[in-house]
Amino acid sequence: MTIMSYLGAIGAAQREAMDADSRVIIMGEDVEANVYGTMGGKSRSDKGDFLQLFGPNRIRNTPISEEVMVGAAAGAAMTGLRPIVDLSYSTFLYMAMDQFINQVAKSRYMFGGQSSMPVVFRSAMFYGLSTAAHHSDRPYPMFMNMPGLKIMVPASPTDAKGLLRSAIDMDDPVMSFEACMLWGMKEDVDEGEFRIPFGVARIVKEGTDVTLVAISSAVSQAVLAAKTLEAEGISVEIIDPRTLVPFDSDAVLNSVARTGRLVIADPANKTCGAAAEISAIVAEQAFDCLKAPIMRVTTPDTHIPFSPALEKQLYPNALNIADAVRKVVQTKPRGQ
Amino acid sequence: MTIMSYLGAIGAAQREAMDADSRVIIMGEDVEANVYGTMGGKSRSDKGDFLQLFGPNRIRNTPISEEVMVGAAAGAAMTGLRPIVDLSYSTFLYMAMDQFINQVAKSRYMFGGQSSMPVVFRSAMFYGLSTAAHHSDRPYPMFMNMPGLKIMVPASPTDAKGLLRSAIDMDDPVMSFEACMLWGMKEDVDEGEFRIPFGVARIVKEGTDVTLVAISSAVSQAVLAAKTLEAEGISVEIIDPRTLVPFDSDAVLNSVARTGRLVIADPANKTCGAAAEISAIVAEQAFDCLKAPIMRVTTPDTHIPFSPALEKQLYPNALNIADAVRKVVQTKPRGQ
Amino acid sequence: MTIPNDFLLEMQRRMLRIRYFDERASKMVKRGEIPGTVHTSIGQEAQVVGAAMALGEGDYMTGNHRSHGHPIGKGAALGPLMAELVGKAWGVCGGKGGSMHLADFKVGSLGESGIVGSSIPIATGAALSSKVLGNGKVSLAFFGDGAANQGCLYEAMNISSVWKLPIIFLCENNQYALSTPAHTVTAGVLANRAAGFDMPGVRVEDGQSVLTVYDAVKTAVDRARAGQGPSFVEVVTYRFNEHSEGLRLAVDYRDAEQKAAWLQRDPVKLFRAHMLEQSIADEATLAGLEAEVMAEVDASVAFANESPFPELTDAFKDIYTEPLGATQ
Amino acid sequence: MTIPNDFLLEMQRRMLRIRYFDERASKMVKRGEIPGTVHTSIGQEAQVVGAAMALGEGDYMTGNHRSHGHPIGKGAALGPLMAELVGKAWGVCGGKGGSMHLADFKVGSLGESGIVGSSIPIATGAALSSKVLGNGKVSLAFFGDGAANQGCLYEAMNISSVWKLPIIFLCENNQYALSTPAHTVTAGVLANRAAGFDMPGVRVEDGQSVLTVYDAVKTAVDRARAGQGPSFVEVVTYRFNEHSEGLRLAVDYRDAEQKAAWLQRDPVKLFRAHMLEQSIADEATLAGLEAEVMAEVDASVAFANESPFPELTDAFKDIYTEPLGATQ
Ligand SMILES: Cc1ncc(C[n+]2csc(CCOP(=O)(O)OP(=O)(O)O)c2C)c(N)n1
Ligand SMILES: Cc1ncc(C[n+]2csc(CCOP(=O)(O)OP(=O)(O)O)c2C)c(N)n1
Ligand SMILES: [Mg+2]
Ligand SMILES: [Mg+2]
Repeated sequence: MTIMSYLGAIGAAQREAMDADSRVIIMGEDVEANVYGTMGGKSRSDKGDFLQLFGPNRIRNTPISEEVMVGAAAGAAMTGLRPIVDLSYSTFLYMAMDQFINQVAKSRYMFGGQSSMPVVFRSAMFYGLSTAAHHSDRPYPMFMNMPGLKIMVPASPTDAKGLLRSAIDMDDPVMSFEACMLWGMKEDVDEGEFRIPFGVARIVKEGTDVTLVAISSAVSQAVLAAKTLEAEGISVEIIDPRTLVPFDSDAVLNSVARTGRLVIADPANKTCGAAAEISAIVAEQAFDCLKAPIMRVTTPDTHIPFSPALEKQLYPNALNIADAVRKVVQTKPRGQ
Repeated sequence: MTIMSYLGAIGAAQREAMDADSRVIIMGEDVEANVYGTMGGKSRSDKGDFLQLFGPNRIRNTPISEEVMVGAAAGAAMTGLRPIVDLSYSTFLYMAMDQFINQVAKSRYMFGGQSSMPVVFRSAMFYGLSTAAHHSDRPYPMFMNMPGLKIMVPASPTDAKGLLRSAIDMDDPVMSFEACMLWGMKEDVDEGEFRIPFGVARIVKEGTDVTLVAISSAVSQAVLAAKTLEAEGISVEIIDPRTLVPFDSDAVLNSVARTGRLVIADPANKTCGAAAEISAIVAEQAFDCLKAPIMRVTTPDTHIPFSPALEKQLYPNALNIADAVRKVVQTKPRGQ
Repeated sequence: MTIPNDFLLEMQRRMLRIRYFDERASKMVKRGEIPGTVHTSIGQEAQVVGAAMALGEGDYMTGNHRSHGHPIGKGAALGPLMAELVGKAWGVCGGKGGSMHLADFKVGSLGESGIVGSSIPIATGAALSSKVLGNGKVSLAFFGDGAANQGCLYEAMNISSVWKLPIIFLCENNQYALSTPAHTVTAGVLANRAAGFDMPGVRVEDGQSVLTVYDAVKTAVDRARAGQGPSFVEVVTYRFNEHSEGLRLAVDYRDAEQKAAWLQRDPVKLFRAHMLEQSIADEATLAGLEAEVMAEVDASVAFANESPFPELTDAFKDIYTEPLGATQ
Repeated sequence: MTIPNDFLLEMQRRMLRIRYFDERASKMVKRGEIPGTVHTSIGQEAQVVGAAMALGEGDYMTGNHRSHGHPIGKGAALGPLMAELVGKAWGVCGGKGGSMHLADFKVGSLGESGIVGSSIPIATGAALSSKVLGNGKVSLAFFGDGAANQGCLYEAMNISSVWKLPIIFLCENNQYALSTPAHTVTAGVLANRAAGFDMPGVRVEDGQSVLTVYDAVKTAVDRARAGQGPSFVEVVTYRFNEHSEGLRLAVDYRDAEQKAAWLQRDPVKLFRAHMLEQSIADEATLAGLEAEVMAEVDASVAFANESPFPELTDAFKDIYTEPLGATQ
């Protein structure tokens, strides 16, 4: 065990995988200079510079050409490589949307299983940092709407390392949405090889009154909210799905079966977001257990404004999460 | 009043708007030859050829360059034109995703309201016609997840004409998703100018037992299902939202307040689809009225296969809609 | 370069396969035996085969909606292709792809694309893996004059040139994109765009001559295999049929005279005449070849008819390599 | 062409505005007075002003993340720009855009873009409306050497050439895209790519001379206004600061000697010397100009400080032109 930051854990998982399998390569803009610090910690020397460790054949600076970058990674994955593509900011993914949807997600299916697509697309969600509407999107719900992609949203250094390693070993395309807000988060992480399976949620905290599903940066906020609520005598069970595709619906359904109440904290936009899907699954499959409305705490349907005066109110935080939980606890179950 | 097809109504609305305002132009691939029949009926002569009526300055064949086509329409809309962009198939929209999201949807907001964006993006959803995964998507949920865009999904010739005319007159960007399956659908339509407001649902049929929200091609299927169900003594209220952004949640909430049951029929993919959002709205705001689980009838999370043997089972149809309604009616309300 | 006769005969065989296969497919569409539509390569056989046969067995290839010719040109078996067109389980993609999305990985066909331009980055990636793995394989992207205005082509040309990837950008300039004449939406000469991306750009004016096309593409393939990087080859040709079978447009967007002139230059007939002239093959051999291929096409239809339809549950397979777990 | 002295002085004024504004912004970022970061145009003032002033008042312009210089060069008032950088209500975008998304429609600035390459189609559309409406306005797209590898540029160049749109593609080649040297990711010479799209392509080697840039761009603007269509102008220049203020990279990706040489060629100093030499202005005039501009920048900061922050509810305004109705 060693103290690792979220960012360091991402670097460690990539280094581990590149050591283990020479077919793994990294491509992206400015990866040689490790501008975003995702390849061996913030400094080049720290834990070894990937360019020096693995050479220019496997660490490739690309032109600013997201569309061909994504498509080329897919074509390479279909022909023997296992690329990791660093797309830096999640808001840049749209530039390659056709390749993600029409090639990466669909090829294996359209070709009747002739191809597999072992490729990982990493990007960071830079919300909450005054970068405004062109750098702050949290677009994973759009990709959830398209089958063929697997989606991870790690909320801790341990999950970041374990999920990313699983992703790189996987034969299906994975999109990793990393929350920039969490880059500095530190915890004890196993330095050795370990993998966290996709589709298995993490019960962050057990509780009896309300099930609180929290995604990405909302997890730590949910934990803070739960502390406040405990003091008020409200026992919250916090579930971090860790991957959205596959999604561990059983974990949520089982929890709701016990608590009868559900709040979902999701940093994505509200309409057709991940929270909407989780709400719909429960309303469909666990209706009889529900004692209260299902509440969503999300980013409202707005773009991200530059001014910190405007931005900070927008995301799920300990306060608005706690308020939502109080609401569902106060509602009397029907028939009482 | 005159008999008009869905396709003819689309043509009529465009002709009407081009007659009314010289700033309205049409651009797209093969629009001069009216390949998709959306400009004056299936034949060039029928109701007048747009190229002959409006000339090459206003009817513009573009290269196959969706990204610049969409961005150029946005730039033109910001500087005095009111473009209609014909993108033919909805599955091609991804090619221009960056322009849709980062420019069309965000510009007005980022620039503090300095610009308005009077532009309409038309595309047809060709599902159910054996065109396979590269031509059959129903991607409106992805766009619902991004504020700044308005979204219309007409299910009848009358709505197609009235909504499209409103869209062209509107100062915000509108995406029109037209169901190819409905192109041939005919009904009496007012030949004169009329506009149908966005955000106002259509009560297709009143009923007392179940609220059935149906979208696009699912509307006519819902009507068929309702007939069968009436015979079984189940009274279904059918609501066609007509626009998804803005969405007439009041119409749905009021109906559910009376029926206590909700089924949503949506041709989009299931996960994070429009049905998920509608379910979440009701589970959040009308929970106390609900007597049964909220059921979604959608296209399952799969790509669209070519073989008719595989494809026909996938979409909401009279049978699977009726089954879902029966399920929610059979569920006993809690406490009985 | 001197090409052995059996190779020349194989060229004619593959052109005939495309011709007969597409003629049959066209009939079947009109009879409703093939769902949806098909885009034939009739008239473009020389351009397709000249390029495909300049590649080695193990080399990679991607294509577009005008899709049957590419895998056939690369040597794919006809039965599974025809079964795919009718949506049967024995189809090369199990009936899930259909006419626009054929792929036959056995012959290096990584997939046709219904999205114009979208398969160009895929071919680029295949070239990247050849480069990284050093396995000497070359990649070729077939696309049309219409696709040549998609931005991803230029991103692909730039990155291929910078990384010296073994790839050929093969532009099938049949002078129209659906109803749109290329010159009305295309600035300048496509082949001339290559220079700006620091790669050779060749324009083959006589795309109806399989040997001319072969020579131009072979030069590019040799260059790529030698590690000298990408090339752009534009081949001028003409499609004899409508954009897609069954499509009827109110306007005649193609000049009648020009059309008549091009129909005279039937690549299959031209090469047949050439082989007789050069006594590469005699009448009997060629007639025999034609009969053989016709029989092959008949057999492919029989194979397609024999095939069962896929199971309903097949619609939910091959989305991922493993069951999706928790979400299922 | 002979340019009147007051126009030359205005050029220097705008270069000074950019220089002083960006120097101040840099300080303010480091002091935490500006949230996030900024990308300065320090060292590129000649390239920005030479291009922007070749445009007329009513002409259109789009830009990128290196964003302050463009509207300043086009004549925007500094106060609302500075207020925007600090996220205040009096900001030119009401505090919603910030440094990377400045826009000042009053001077034809249709918006900078944080997405590299993404504003090029917007400028193309502005040129399209000029063409359709026949209002004689010209459009110019500023973008970097890095953006020049985005596919949408080539889609835009092609359609502009085919439609003869009045647009200038202005490539600010400062030789690096963040940490990436242009020559390592760019095939050939950017200006040479124009020929393939049937438009003039000019490479201005001395991007530090405001007059040289002005002449090249003016020629393109005149051509566009005369209805002869688009041009591509590549200007070679150098950014004096790091990619963005506060960014610290472990590697020094820029050659020290080359850097030292470029720092010698300060466009503001060069043009000052030129004006003295040519006795276009005397020392007093120039000193006075510098003092004036410095005062303007001070005033812009005062204006920004004075401005209130936006209301919380402003976050939900300007998404649409009207309340969203049913969904609200
Ligand atoms: C991205 C995209 N845009 C538009 C279409 C519709 N479409 C299909 S084929 C075609 C014409 C293609 O022309 P070209 O590339 O020259 O190929 P050809 O059909 O001439 O062989 C068009 C516009 C599409 N399939 N994909
Ligand atoms: C689509 C997209 N990809 C990547 C980035 C990240 N990024 C911001 S600026 C930049 C470098 C841009 O280089 P260039 O176009 O030469 O402009 P310069 O900064 O040199 O002025 C990059 C890669 C982005 N903002 N948008
Ligand atoms: Mg063509
Ligand atoms: Mg640069």
